[in-house]
Amino acid sequence: MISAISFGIGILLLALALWTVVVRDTFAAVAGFIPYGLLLTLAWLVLRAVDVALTEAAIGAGLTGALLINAASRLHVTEAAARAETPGLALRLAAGAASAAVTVVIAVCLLHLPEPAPTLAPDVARHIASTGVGNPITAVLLSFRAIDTLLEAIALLFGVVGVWSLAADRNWGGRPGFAQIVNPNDILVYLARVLPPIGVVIGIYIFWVGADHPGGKFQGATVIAAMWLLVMMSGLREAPAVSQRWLRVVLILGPAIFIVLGLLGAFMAGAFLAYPDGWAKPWIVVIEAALLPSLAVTLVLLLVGPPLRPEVHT
Amino acid sequence: MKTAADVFTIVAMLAGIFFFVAGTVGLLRFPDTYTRLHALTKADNLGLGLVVLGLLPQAGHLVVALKLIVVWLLVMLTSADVSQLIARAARRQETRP
Amino acid sequence: MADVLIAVCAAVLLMVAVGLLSVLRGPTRADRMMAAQLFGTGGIAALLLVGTATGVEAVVDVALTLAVLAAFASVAFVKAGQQTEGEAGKEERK
Amino acid sequence: MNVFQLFGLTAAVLVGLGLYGLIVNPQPLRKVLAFNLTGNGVFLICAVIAHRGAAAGMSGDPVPQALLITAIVVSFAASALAVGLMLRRFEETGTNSLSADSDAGSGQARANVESR
Repeated sequence: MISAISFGIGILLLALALWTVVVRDTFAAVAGFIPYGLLLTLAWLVLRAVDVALTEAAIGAGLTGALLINAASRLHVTEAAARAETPGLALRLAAGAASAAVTVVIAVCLLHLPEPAPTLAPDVARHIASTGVGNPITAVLLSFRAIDTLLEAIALLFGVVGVWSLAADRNWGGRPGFAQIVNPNDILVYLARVLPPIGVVIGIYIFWVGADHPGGKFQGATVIAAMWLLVMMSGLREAPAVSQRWLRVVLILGPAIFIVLGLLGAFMAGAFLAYPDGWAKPWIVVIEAALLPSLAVTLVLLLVGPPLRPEVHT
Repeated sequence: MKTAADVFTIVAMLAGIFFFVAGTVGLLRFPDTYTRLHALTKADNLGLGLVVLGLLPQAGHLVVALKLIVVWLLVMLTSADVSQLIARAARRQETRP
Repeated sequence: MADVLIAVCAAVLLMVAVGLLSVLRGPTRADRMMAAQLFGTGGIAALLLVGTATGVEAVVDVALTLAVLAAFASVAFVKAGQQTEGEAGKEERK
Repeated sequence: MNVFQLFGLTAAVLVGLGLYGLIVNPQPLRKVLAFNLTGNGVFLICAVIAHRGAAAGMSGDPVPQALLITAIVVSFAASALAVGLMLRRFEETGTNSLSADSDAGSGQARANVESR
């Protein structure tokens, strides 16, 4: 039965992917990409990767959709000109052949995966008790492969630096996004008043259960980030000016605490990012709690883009 | 007792499917954006509500059941608002010269 | 019971797929945005059904996340529409 | 056909489709979309491998799953950066084309930006 539903999901996934590649109108392609992200969430669930499903639900279905819809709307005027540059039939055929070849190679490889499947699950199961957390994914992210998570947090920070560096000189230090006119009776304002309190609670809940069940800081931070963005989009609050000190402190707080605790581990436990015996759980909780606001702010800043208006001093 | 719960689930699910079918038929048959939006947000929400209702007896835990209900309430809240927003956006597009 | 839930899920997914075919064709952008909305409801139903059928209790948390965020892209669509209107004011209708 | 093979094949086709779109479609935003398709295909392969590695009472190998979470977040950041670049270039030059002679129409667009 489950394979029947997987078949349906696979077909639908490919149909939507095909739609986003071949349809003429970019907005239509993006509109197809959003349900595609939601469908991917279903695929992760069928593949029993619940933590990944949660991440996809938050990022793929929520934030990426908003990012692309906004870009497609703004870039709409350039579309006709770009369409004229579509390469000729020969190149299209060559590209099709190359892509088909890649597909076949990957498919053949995947049908001949080694038996039995190599797995690290027994190793994780053996050592998970030393971390004090119950969710193996959290144990991997914050203990066994903590260096990956640290580098990811830093990579996201570089992403924000990259986005900010796109600001025009005259706008540097200013606010991202255009000035908005708020109509207090708008239904969007109502939504932005009702949903965020609930959303923030759900975000913190998902962060909190991450220790023992699917969930964690990335997913929780994304939900919180989306709530803040909703408030900004409704016009109730403006995006913060990028020169604000508190903003920058929150941005680096998570990675900084991560590095400090990692260095402390080098002294107390003999290796960078090693946790002293019996202290693993509290350290993990501290790192996760520090990363949560940093990640939320990082995601918000990535989505709102570079500053577009100079800061007005009042 | 177990069978009574299962029967309840199946009945609720069938009713839920009915509304999903109705919503899709509406999407296919209705002539303009507003009526399609109406079909989508009303029928599908009721469908989801009935599916949630059917899942309640299958939820192993009271907390899970409560969360299921919260999911439905949240979807109702957001989709009611979003349908209004989309309808207004469609109207703005229409009245533009 | 699991098989029943999966069958229901298949029915819901089929309906969502047919609905998608219809809304993605347009003609207006508002129609296309309904695709996100359609999957917001139908997709959550399918998710809950698959999760319950396969005994993944945490599926409710995934559904909660989706329920909070499903509206997000549509809100971005409406806002972007308002902004480009203010900027350029020209947007073809198909 | 089992779930692994099914999603494995889906993933392979996704990679191919994304690759095709990346080469053929001239619009940068569509290239970002296509690149996301390829990325998702790779993620799906990872998830299939993780699912095959189910052992020791876990429903999958947690190491690739944890990598996937990292990958999804980072790919969002990369997309955001790409979109930011595109929008900025459009604002500055009025074009969103990747061809070499696309800066022709930039004068008018720059006037547009200045008047804002």
